[in-house]
Amino acid sequence: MRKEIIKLNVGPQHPSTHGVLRLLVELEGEVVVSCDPDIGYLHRGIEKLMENRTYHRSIPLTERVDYLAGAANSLGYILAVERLLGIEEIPPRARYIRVIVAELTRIASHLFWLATHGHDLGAMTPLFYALRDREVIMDFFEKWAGKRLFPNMFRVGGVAKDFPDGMEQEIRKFAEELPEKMKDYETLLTKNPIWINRTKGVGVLSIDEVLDWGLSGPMARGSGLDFDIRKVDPYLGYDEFDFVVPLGKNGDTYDRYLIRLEEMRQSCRIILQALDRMPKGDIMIDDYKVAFPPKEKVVNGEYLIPHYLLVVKGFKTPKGEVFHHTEAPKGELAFYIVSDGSEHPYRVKIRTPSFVNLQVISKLAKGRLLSDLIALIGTIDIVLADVDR
Amino acid sequence: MSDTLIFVIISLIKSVVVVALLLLGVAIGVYLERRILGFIHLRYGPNRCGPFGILQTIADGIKLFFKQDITLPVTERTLYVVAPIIAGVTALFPFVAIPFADKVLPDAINLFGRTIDLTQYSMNRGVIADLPGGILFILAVSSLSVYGVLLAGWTSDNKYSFLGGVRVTSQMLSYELFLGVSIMGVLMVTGSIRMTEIVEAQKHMWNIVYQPVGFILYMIAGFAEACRTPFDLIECENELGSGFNTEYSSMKFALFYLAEYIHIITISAIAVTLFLGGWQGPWLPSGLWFIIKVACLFVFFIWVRGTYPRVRFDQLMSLGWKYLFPIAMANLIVTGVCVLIS
Amino acid sequence: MDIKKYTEKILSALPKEAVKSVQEFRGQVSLIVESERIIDVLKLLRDRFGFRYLIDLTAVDHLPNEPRFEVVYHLWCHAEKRLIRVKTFAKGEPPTISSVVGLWSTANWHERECYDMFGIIFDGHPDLRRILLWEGFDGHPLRKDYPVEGRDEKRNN
Amino acid sequence: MNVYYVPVLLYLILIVLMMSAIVFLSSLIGKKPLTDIQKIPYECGLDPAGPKEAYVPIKFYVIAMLFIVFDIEVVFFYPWLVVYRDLGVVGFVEMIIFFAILLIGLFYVIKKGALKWE
Amino acid sequence: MGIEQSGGILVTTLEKVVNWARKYSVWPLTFGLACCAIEMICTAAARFDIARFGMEAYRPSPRQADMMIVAGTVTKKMLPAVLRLYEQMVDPKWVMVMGSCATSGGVFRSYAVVQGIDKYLPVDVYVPGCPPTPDALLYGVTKIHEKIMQDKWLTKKYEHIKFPEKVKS
Repeated sequence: MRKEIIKLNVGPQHPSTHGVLRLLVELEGEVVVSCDPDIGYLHRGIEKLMENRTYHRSIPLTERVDYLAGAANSLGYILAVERLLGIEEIPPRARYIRVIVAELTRIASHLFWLATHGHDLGAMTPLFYALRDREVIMDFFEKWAGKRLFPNMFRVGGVAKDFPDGMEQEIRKFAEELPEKMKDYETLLTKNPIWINRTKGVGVLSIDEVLDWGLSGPMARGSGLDFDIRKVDPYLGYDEFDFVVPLGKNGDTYDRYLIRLEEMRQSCRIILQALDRMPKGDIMIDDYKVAFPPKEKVVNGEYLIPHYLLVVKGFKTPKGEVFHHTEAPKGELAFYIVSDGSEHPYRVKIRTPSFVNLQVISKLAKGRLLSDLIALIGTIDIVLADVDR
Repeated sequence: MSDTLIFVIISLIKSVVVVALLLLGVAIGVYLERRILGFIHLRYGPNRCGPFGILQTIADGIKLFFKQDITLPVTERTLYVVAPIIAGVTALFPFVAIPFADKVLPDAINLFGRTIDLTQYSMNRGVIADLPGGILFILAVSSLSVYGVLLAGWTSDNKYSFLGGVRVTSQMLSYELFLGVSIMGVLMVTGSIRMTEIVEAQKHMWNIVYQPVGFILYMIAGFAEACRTPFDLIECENELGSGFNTEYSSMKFALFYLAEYIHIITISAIAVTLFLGGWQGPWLPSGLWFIIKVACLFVFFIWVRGTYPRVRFDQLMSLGWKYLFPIAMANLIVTGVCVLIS
Repeated sequence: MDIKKYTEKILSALPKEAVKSVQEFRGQVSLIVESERIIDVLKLLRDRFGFRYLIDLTAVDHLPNEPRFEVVYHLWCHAEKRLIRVKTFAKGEPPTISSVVGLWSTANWHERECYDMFGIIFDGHPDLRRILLWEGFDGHPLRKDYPVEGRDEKRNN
Repeated sequence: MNVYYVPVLLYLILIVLMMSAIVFLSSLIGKKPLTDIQKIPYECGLDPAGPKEAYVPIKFYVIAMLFIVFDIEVVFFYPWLVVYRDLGVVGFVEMIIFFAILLIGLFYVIKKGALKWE
Repeated sequence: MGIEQSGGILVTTLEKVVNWARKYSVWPLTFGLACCAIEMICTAAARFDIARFGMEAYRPSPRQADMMIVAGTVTKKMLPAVLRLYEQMVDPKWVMVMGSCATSGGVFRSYAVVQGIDKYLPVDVYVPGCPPTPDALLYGVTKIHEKIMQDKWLTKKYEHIKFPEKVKS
């Protein structure tokens, strides 16, 4: 018997594969019989490049891993390097700046996810509303670091630059207003019957499946697995903040949608708390073997020479290996650094959330319609650079 | 003999005017859509091309006209080339029977010393052909629009187009049924299937007052027929790339584009005629009223596009068969009872 | 329970000859396991100690040393909120180790990536082919003897 | 011959000529030889996967048949509608019976799962 | 020059009118590769609003697109697809390279990344930056406009790019 199967490439150039993902889909009519993701169209060899660079010079590379949440990635890397060096404590102001920026990145990433996910399902307007709010965050980064997507401001032992004057108030205003603005999205999507029909019951995952497939982030929390690294393995002093980890019940696309919205609100809360507690003071540790001296002091020899050495040669790390995971917007982002005691990492493995989360799509898509496949790509929230590195 | 000649000439003039107005309407409509969507999205929309960007559609048209035209070596080459023409023609065709104004000519004219009665065959009215079975004709012809899309999808030798073609068929199967039933209430109230008579019957009260459910059902079906959000399944970018018109470039693609917008205008026009009193209205000339009403519905189409996500294609099907068709039937029965009582 | 005690508890449950040594660095414990027993150890960790979440599976190339390829597993226990690292060496030419796809479905792509990047064969993997690079790519780029800028491979298909 | 349809014919000829002229002129102006790659169907920038032929599952035919059946039944309403006021109660009751049969058929179809997709 | 002289004012006017139309109706191909694609989307969004230039009609099909914005890193795996998409676009077509990765490989000098797409495609405008800001992209768009306005398409014939033998797809 001849089966009525259509083989179809979805991607690498396709409006809703969020980049250059290629899905080799077999369709029976509109029903997906099998779905085989083909990744690597954005494999840039970042891990290999990092092996040949000093620790500091790898920071820009890590920011480009998940380009929707650049700062969150370099944060994970910096924390791993600090752990490797044994730096336990950094100045509190630097710590709070890191928290604020990380949470801002989370909001930016989720807003972009909302924009594209909504657009994939045909809702145009959320795209523009979400990106409008995201622009504010981009403005903060531009003001602070001079760059919109990748601030590239985290350094081993602190941050490179303090917030400019008045930015704290602006961030506070933004964090206070965002939950209000998010009501627009709720009106457009949350109670929209078409949206509910398109997302409820699509891509259902149980907790066992989540564990089996190693999912993390909102993909895991959507099924009710209480796993947020900010809570279970706190870094940057996240345990002192008062925030809630939203959990889903049904583990479907709609739950994950609600969770990401709620996470944005919780991030706003964290930002406000961090702004309240942020003291004045240093933003860099004063161990000039690993940390850059303040820029304005780099005129006399005492600071100039360590600065020069840091830039040109980098710093040496103890021999050993560390694994550090952080809660990136898309899930668990982990850096596994093996050091042989030289200025370069011997091996860096970036465990990216999208790479792991994406592979479940072949399971979820089976037996669903082609339109659901698009919804699934959106709900997994992949970034192809994050998948391919 | 000369009567027939004048009949032909008048019909031709009316046809040319209608087609010209429709094309102009599409040009304005596309511009309006982009501006209104911009307004909804808190941005400007096209505003560089001419004052306020009103020449935007013209620029698009000229560009598409002078773009390279590809004719792929597909298996069914003739159908592949003819498909856009079919799409354009079938989109324009229903307008032949839609009355767009009351009286555009006097009852009789004096030509070469002879008085010619223009009331015969409704020559003086604002309709190209005042068909006795007008609404049936329109329904029949507008269903044909599927063929353009279907053939385009089928003959392109492209799997995305093919899926678009399959989808358009199944979409048609879902809405056509309750589309037919939804307007029956109007016909029952009016007691006629001639378009001009339907309009005239609404002299005192628009049909939407008697048939609110019918109007809503008709609009839902209209969205599906025009393939607009939330039922723009056949060419939804996010799933099928460009859908059925993937393999068309230049003017062939433009014809599909044109057909889509003419469709919206046609559906708005039918809705106006059946439910919103057609060209009837105080003070202003009848043709203007018609255009205003159609424009309002057109804007409504755009508004919905800016608001709703897209349904899944099996959801449209179950919506049509399981919910809207029985509702339309019930509406018809209720109307029947009401008409009996009155 | 502090990390030492917990490690001892785990070690006492694991078969003696399987674990070659234990390392600790910056509060993280690595178990170095005989490559033949890796499945047993991981299965035990998963079922007995609740390390149900395979965070990561990767490899490290210690070029001059022999055996050359170290395969590293990172496991997480949700109940105890603990991390453990299990390391083993892939021996032979080409380096081979048994696959853990049977234990965790998530290992599928991790192992494919290791195969792609290091050329380690995972025995029992259902679908071992290149994942990031294209079929026909010559070499395994994360090996230490592979140049960063590549050997000027071009994709022919 | 029904004179009412003369304008329809004229209109049809007009629009067919116009559309054909547009396509013809544009293809005349924009005529360029296609490259080999341009001749390949577009599929997201890659070679089309699998065989060229695509099949429609039998499911679609079932729905199409149902559609034809119901659509034809529905067409019977039109003459009834036009003369509805003259028929009075008798016409109404008769049509209700017809309705009932049609709806029973529809519910049977839904019950049988002919409209289910997954 | 011959046609220009003999056709005189008619030909030049036609050329100008069509160039004007092309300038205001550059439809980009929906085509994002990496980080730069995000900024490209931002350019299309409310703040910068590429729609002002009539460019919001992103076409997913290369048959209907006029401009390819190579937004992001082109890897060796992706290169054949990029080339094919370019080749499948119909004339007239323009290529805008966005970001340093596509221009020169940028920070990724590795085994997997193409060191500059201009080895393979005829590039019209380069927009530098990593990633370029939306303002920069808009500046690039105005440069494309200038280029279109100077395009003597009636007197010149387009030549198809030659594929290097090895990467021919």
